[in-house]
Order: sequence, then C-alpha cells, then structure tokens
Amino acid sequence: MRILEEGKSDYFKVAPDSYREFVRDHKPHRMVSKLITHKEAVERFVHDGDYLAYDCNYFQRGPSSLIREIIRQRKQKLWICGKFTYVACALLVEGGCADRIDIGFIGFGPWIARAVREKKCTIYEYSNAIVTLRLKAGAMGLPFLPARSFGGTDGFARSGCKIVEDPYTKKPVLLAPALNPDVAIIHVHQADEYGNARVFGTGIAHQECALASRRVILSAEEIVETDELRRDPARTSIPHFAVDAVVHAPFGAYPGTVQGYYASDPAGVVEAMGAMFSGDFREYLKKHVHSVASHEEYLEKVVGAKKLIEIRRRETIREGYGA
Amino acid sequence: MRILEEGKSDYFKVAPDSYREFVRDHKPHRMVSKLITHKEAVERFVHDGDYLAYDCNYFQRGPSSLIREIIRQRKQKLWICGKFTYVACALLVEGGCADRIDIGFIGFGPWIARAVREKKCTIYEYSNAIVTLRLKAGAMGLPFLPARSFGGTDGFARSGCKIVEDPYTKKPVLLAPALNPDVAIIHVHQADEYGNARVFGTGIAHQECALASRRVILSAEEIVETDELRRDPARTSIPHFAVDAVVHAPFGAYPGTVQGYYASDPAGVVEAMGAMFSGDFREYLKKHVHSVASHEEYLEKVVGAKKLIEIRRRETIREGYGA
Amino acid sequence: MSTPATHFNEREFVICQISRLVEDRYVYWVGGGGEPLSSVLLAKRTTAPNLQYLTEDGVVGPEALVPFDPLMTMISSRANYRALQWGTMNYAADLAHLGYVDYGILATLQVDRYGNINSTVVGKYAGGEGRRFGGPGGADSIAALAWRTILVTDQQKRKFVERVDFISSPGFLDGPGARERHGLPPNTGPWRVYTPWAMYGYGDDCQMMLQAIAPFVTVEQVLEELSFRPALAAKIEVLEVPTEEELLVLRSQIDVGGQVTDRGRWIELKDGQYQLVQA
Amino acid sequence: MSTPATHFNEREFVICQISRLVEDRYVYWVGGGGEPLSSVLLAKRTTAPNLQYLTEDGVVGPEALVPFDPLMTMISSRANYRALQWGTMNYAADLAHLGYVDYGILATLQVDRYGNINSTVVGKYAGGEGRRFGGPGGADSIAALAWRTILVTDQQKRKFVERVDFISSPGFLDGPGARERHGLPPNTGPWRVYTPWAMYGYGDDCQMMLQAIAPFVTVEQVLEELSFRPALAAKIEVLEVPTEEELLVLRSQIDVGGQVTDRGRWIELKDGQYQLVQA
Repeated sequence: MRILEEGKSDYFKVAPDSYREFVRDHKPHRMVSKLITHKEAVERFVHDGDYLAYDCNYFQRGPSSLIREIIRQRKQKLWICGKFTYVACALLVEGGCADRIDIGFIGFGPWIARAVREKKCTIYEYSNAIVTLRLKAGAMGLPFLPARSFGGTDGFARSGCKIVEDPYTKKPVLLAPALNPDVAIIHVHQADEYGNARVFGTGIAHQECALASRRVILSAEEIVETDELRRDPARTSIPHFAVDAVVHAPFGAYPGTVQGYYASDPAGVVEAMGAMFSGDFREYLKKHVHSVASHEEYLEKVVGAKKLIEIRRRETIREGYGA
Repeated sequence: MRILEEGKSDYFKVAPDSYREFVRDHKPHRMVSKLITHKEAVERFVHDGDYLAYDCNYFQRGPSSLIREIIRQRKQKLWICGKFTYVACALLVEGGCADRIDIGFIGFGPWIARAVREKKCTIYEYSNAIVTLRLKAGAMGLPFLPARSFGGTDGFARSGCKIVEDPYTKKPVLLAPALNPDVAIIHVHQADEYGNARVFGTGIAHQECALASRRVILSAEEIVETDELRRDPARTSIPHFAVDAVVHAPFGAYPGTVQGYYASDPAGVVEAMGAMFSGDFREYLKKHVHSVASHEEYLEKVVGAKKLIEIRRRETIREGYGA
Repeated sequence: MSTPATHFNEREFVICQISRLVEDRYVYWVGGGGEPLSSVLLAKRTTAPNLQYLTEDGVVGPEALVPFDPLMTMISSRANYRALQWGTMNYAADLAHLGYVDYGILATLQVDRYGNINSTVVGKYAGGEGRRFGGPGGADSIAALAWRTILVTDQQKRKFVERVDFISSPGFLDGPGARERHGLPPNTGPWRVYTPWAMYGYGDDCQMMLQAIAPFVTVEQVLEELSFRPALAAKIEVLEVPTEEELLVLRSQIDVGGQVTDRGRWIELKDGQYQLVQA
Repeated sequence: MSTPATHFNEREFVICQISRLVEDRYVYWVGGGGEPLSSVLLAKRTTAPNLQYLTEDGVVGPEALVPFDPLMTMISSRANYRALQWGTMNYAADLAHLGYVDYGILATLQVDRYGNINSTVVGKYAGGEGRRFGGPGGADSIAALAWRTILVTDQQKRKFVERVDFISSPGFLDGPGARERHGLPPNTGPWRVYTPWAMYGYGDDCQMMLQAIAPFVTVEQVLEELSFRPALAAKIEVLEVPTEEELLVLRSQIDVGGQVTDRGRWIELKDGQYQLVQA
C-alpha cells in the first residue's frame, strides 16, 4: 500500500491509542450528574490551546451560548474545527480565542485575510465533508478513514490527508486522518442530567463530535428525566459516558434556530453577518458577549422576552421534533 | 503504507467503481411502487450464484419468510453472509441453495462439518463485527475500512483482510475489504410501497445492508403511507432508492420475534434448532417450506391463527416500537 | 401553459435554464442555497413534481416550505419539512460516494477551462495577500462524487480564468485521467456551466466549450467576458427565455423576498428583440 | 445480608464469582447470553444496581426484563427494555474501538495458555475433519477491544489446552507484544479465566496462572483438568461460595427456567466441608 501523495501541512495529531487510554481513565463511565452552569463548564473543560470542535453553527442549532461564554472567558490559542460555519470562526478569532482553523467552510469577509496577514491565524484546508469524516474516524476509534473526494485540490496539499494505493483495487484512494478534539461543544434539544441526549432533525455530526472528543460539553434546550429517554432509546443521539458537562441553555442557539423549538432571529443573523462582512466585531462582541455576565443575563437584557416569544411563535413546525 | 500480512482466502470482489455504476444505471432513483409477492420478488431479484446477505436472523427480526421462499424456489450456489445466525445458514445450505459462507457466527451441529467434508460448502472465516464492517464499507462506497480487531487470529489467514502499516501512527492496522452483496433480504417493521422503511429497536446492519447491496428485497410487517413516514423522517432507516422490491410479510420473521410486534415462538425455535443439532433437515424443510406454496399458505396451514394470536399476545412491550 | 416572458432579470434567466434540466427521475445534491436550490425548487413546482434532492445535512426528499428565513437552507424546519429521511453530513457523503447523486448543482466564485472551482482565495494564497473566501464547504464532495456537476456563475472575465488561483473543488484538474489519478471516481466531473449569458459543456479533452448563448447577447459579448478562449460548438444554440409561468412561481413562491434573484441586470423584449436594460 | 449457601451447582458458583467482579462504575460488553449475561444481570440486582452493559446489537444500558424466551438475548424487547440508547452492531463496535468497554465477558469452548479462544473447530481444520463450531461471533471484537477480558469455561482437560486448535478470538497470541504486532490496541487482553473450580490470571509473560480454587476441590484436582501446567500463584486463594441471597435472585429472577444453570454438578456443605455431590 504505497503512499502516492501527501498533504504537507501540520495537522492535529492522530493518536487512537492515547484516546482509548483517555476514555478508560477520564470519561465518566458511571452515571453521575453533570448539570453545571455555562461559566463552570467552560472554566473546567475548555483549556487554552485546546483543539475545539463545535457542532452545527452559530445560526443553526449550534452551541451559540457556549461560544459566547468561551469568548467571555477570553480563552486563548484554540485550534478550531471550522466546518459548516457562517460566523462562529470569525467570532472566535476576532474574540481573541482562536489562532488556528481547519477549514471546511467559514463565513469570510475582510477579517479572515487580515487575521492571516497579521499572523493572528493559521488556516489548514479541508472541506466540510472531509473534516466531518475526520471526526467520524475519531468517533470510530480508528486512525483514518478513506474517502473518494478532496484529491487533486489545492486544499489537499495544505491538509493532513494522503493518497495511497488501495491494496484491494490498486487504485488511488484518499485517507483522511482521524480527529479527536480536546473539547467539543454541542447544542441538543434534550438531555438528562447525566448527558444522555437527543437531537431531533438533521444534523452535521453531533454523535461523531461527542464520541470523538476528549471532553464534551452539551448545552440543552430542555433537561428531561432519564426515564423519559428510556421510553424511546432509538432517539438517544449521544450516550452519557461521552459527556462531561450538561448546561441548561434555553434559547442556547440564539440568534440561530433550533428546529421545531424556535426560529432564527433574522435581525440577529443580519447583525452578526454585518459585523463579519465589515470586518469589525468590536460592537458586536461588546453588546452580545461582554456586556453581560451570563447566558441568562444575555436573554434578559440583550435579547428580551418579547423576542424570545416571537422566535418561538415563528417556529410553526413540530412534526419530527418531539419524541 | 506497507502491507504487513494478508489473508490468503478468496473473497467477494471489491469493486466500488462498478457498484457506483450499478447504482447509477439500475437503482430506482424515481419513486415507483415496488409492492410484489414473495414469489415474484425472489424470482426476479435472487439469482443463482448470487452473494446473498440477510439482516438479523431466522429468530430475530430476520427475513424468515423470504429465506423460506428462496429455498422453496430452489435457488442455487448462493454465497451467504453468515453473521449473527442460528439456523439461517444451515437451512440455506441443507436446502440446497448455498455453497459458500462468510462466517461471523453460525449455528453449528453435524450439518456443517458434513457439508464441508462433502465439499458441498466452502467456509471463509471472519467475525460478526468484521463481516458487518465489510457491509459498512460497502454502504459507504469505499473499498475498505480499517479496524483494530481480528488480527492475529487463525480466521484472519482464511479471510480477505490485510494488515498494513498505518501511515499516520506507523502501527499495524487491519483493513477489511468492502462487501457489496448481489442481493440483500431485510425484514422491517414498516415500509411504504416505494421502499422507504422503518426498523424500530436495535439491529445488526439493516441500513448498511440496504445501501451496500445491488438488489434489495424488503419484507415488511406493515405497509404504510409515504405521508406517514414523512411525519417523522428521523425514523426512516432505509431510503426508497436503495430498494427493488417490497413484500408485505406479516409475521415474516416467524418463528422469530419482531420487537414490539410479536414474540418468538419458542416451540418453533426449538424445532428449528433441533433439526440443526440433529443434522437432519428433511422433515423441517418439508413441513415449513415445501408443503406450502406461499407465506400466506404457511401462516394459514402450518402456523395457524391461534399461534399468531398467541405470539402477538406474548409481546407485551410497545415502548420505542412505534413512531 | 408556456408563454415566453418579456421582462426578467439575469438571475431569473439562469435559474429557469437549470430548472429545465432537472428531471423527476434523478437524485440531486444541491449546494447551500442560492441559484442551485432555487432551480430545484422551481422544477419541483413546475416540470418535476416528484423530484427528490439531498442536501449536505443529510435531508432526503423534503417537501420544503418556502420562503426560508435568511441563510436557513439547512438544519431548519422549513427547508427539511416532511422529508423522506433525515440524516447527517456523513450520511449525505455516503450516498454521494455510492453514486446516488446524479447531478450536483453548485454556485461558484471562479472557474477555469477545466471546470476547476475556486471558492478559497482570489489572488495569492501565501501570506493572506489574496482576497479570502469561505473554502470548499460541501462543494468539494459534490464536485468529486456527483455523476454530473452543473456549475452556475456570472459571465465575468474575472470569474472565467485560464487557471483558478486555488482549486477548492475539482473540475477535470489538468485534463483526461487526472481525477482518477487523484483518487476520484471515474466518469464524473463538470457537465455544464451556466451563466446568465451562456451555457458551456465539455469535450473529450475535458475543456470548456461554448454551446449556447442567451438571446440578449452575442457570442462576441460572451467571449469578451472570459479571460480565456473556450472551444466553440459547431452550432451555438440560443437559450429559451423564462416563461411567465416559471417566473410567477419563482417570484410568488420561491424567492418572494428576492434574496436570490434581486441581483443582476434586467432584460426586456423590445422591438421583437430581447435586450439588456441599460442601468 | 450475606449467608453462605450450603447447596448450589457449579454453574451457579461461577456466575456468582463473576458477578462479584462487576462494579457500578464500568461499562461492560457481554457475550450473547449464558453465564456472562447472567453474571451481569445478577450483579445489577445485587451489588451494582447502576451497572450498565452493552450488547452486540448496540443496546446501551438496558433495564432488561427477565426471563427471556429461549435465545432471545438480543434484538428482543425484553432484553433491550428501557435502554439508554439503541444502536446497531457497528455502533457497538465503535464504542469498543473507542475504549469504552472496560470488561468483556465471554463464555468459551477451548482456551490455551495464552488465553487464545477457540470457538471454530476442535480437531483438524482442513477438509472439515474436526468438529466444527459457530465461529467467533461477537467474541473476536470483545477479546480484541475490551480493556480486560473475563473468560468463562468448564474445568476440563480438553478445554484447557497448550495451544488451541484454531484461534477464533485473540488472547495474548504467542506472548508479549504479539497483539500489537497484529494491529490490536495495546494494554488489552485476557484478565481472568473462571471455571466452576478455579480462577486464573495472567503474569507479565502473558501466560495463565492459577490464582484461586473453589473450596470443594484441591489444586491437584484442578491441575488434573488442564492439559498443560499453568504457573501457580505464590498463594492460591480459596473462592467464596455463593450466598443464599445471590442464589435467590439468580434462581427466582434471572434463570427461572434453568436455561443457563441447569448443567453441572451440585455442591453441598457436609461435615463442615463443601463437597461435590457424587452423581
């Protein structure tokens, strides 16, 4: 099985054996309550220098309240998994938290070229599908997975992927290195206090993200009884033993949507996109992150009850989003 | 990426490119009705010499009525995917239909040694997990998937697996060749006439089996409206475009159970296991297969309404087995 | 039921072109929104009611409720309404690997003679000097794995270049056999490129060929807006304008807020001729 | 709450031994049924109520309703009742690959000095001459991927052999480092072997060591029933007999029909000594 081509970039180290040991020694195999605040969860489980994965994005069932908390706590030197993203990467880089991005898709604008030019940020090139496949490899405990895309691109040369001769067909096939993030933040519809969680509707890679990551923080719209989850075990997307912290975060995806629960806030979306396209996040971060001490205060003072009621009203579809 | 060790057995050819072409040219991309009888489905879609995969087994939500129909039609020279199996392989070999088995686990007894000794049957050695992983590779359109089991066993030497040097960790890692069966038979709780189908509860590899196989016959306990499926799209386990035939098969898993719908028939299970352990299937096949012309006649004359009512009554759990 | 329209814009023109390619019997993979999704939604409401499409978040065959909120083309209840199946991104990639995606439809920033797609950087990559864009996103897998890729872009010299500044998603790379050498499945690749002014196909040499133009431009005008000279088909066809019926559906049901179509110049029928309205 | 029983059989004895190893805080993967599942179900009803186990069909943490119908230990509603999560076989394998399976518990047909497991053929493989069994089933992945594997078998000479006739599932293969050389994850492997008469562990040389015996047999009797001589621990412990409380749960809740335990010889307390009842 010859290596035919290799990407030349640095990539987050592939280490399934050490991940297995981490799982054995540090994952909470026992059912213990993990219900804590945003503040405590980010303090305890997000460390400077971590590789951070978030599932979905700031506008679509993403862990927006946890992203704001990470910026609020001024975490630093994060390496982020920038797939399927409009503004999350921009906020984390401009908020001073992240200096490396594996790119699938990110919302652009002048901020990104500036960050690269000023050497505030290093970019590694992938695609949404390849980054997500890397998480899948990480979630299967494997060092790599094959794929039949991404070869031949200029991104390939700036990635950690390789093309090898498939020992079965003798044809070239791409290998994507596994990704086991230090920490993942994932927003879910429902979780129990132990971290058994349900995501309704389509998604990017919530299960892969949880199983692949050393530390996992869930933010949940609703905290439900374990017995409620046991009534319909096929709905459980994430098992408790993958999870370190459960944060109750109603409207945690604001200004984004949580399918079946509330719509996005178009004004809030436009405000964030505007900051990104102008390349100036100072006002946005001040208002939406630093002006308040917590998600609860943010909902109370910045968003307001009227808006919350409005976005809930504007989500008029329930089918498929309840157990 | 050096090849360190290779299994020396023949294995079903790995050909993702030709599978892709088959999908393009022969899979029913359009929504068309596929509701036909057991007889027609097996006549049209199971060919002598095929590689056949069945999901689950003769006792546990398996396509038992389709297995009986295959034997009834005296299909020949099938190569079967013998994972997680008590009697299905035995019935297919002793029924004269199969002459090759990839083994994960099969119910044994004198029949198997005799079949091998008499050269009626060739065995290829895998494990349940490796055979199922091979289906997963086939369902992902890839030539192989890595795994960290099976190496070092005597089965490995009699398989199509290889051990290579992982180009990332430089450690040995096993590769399992993809499996794209010619035909799959899968029993599901619910399907619409197009083949969109729901399986409730745990399973072996129904989705992988459907996506990996060139031709797919579903047998379904219930035929439901497409609109019913659209109410809860997360419950759809198999999409219509993978499916060639839908057979309405109430009690299709008899004498086995369909979780949430009916219990197994212990007497029926013992009768089949008894035939297997005695190594004499003549009576069993005569009574359960050849004495009747169809599944409907089988339920009417051999099983009987009283038994059907009894096994339905004995399944007293519903939670999780309805949408 | 087919009345040629007399007043429409460039964006509407191109959406209607692509919509007409879309048939009931195929499975499509559509990019994040914009013209590709509008084309498919239009076809589903006009010529191809049973058409099914996939999106990157693993939704199979939805009966989408339009209009969507801004950016809410995936992982949202209206976009994913009453689907046949809901999955995830890796599931969508599996289906694409398997060959279920007959057509991928992609809006692109920059394209070259071989159909290679740039959505990463215009200008120099190193040191962040060029103008940076979002990266391949889901386009890389569509371009690699769909049997036929349909590209949509604007007819502008800076968008049609001899060689893209960065191959984000693969076209034919540098010619016949190159895709296969880099691990992509055979018999795949760019099939059509649509702009509001023209339609291109590909010859056996994997190079772009002008096949048709809009009735409101000339071949010369089109060629002016490429920075390389494509092959020319033996006969350059003229594309048919949108019908009133298509435009009615597009404007009243699909792009009510004008999020997709409210760009580009207007065309009108004047003196028996379709003409670009001068701004 | 702990009264030593005075009358029990070999099968009950071994189930109670394993059950006591099982703690609340770990995740287990259990073989298809028999002693392994009975041990776990017993622990869950006695010492470890919050214990969670996985099975091959991807069920996570069920509150199984016992008894089961014959063979209905997986993909059945009673076995999978009120689980935390339902998955599939590949999902179970993923969790095992990830290192979530602290203990795998396996009943085996034949085992050797290095803990290699044979469930394929006793006798000659070629030509179908040996006696053929079912193959590794799910045991191969448990033996490869669980951190610690607990084996259960009978104390019979033909079951404890110098080298198994066929390695269906890996023990330590042929000694230190062999598992890793064949692609298995490090620091895994056989941990205990239990029979109704004895318990074995493994030394650094990866070879079986007799560590404890049942109170109704002698070391000599045990060694008679191996076809190789294992290492002996410096001090051979004596295993504690089942308690009345364990037996009550086992007999009245778990194995009511005697499907698992209705084999093997009986033991009784007689003249202050536990003794095998002569048949």
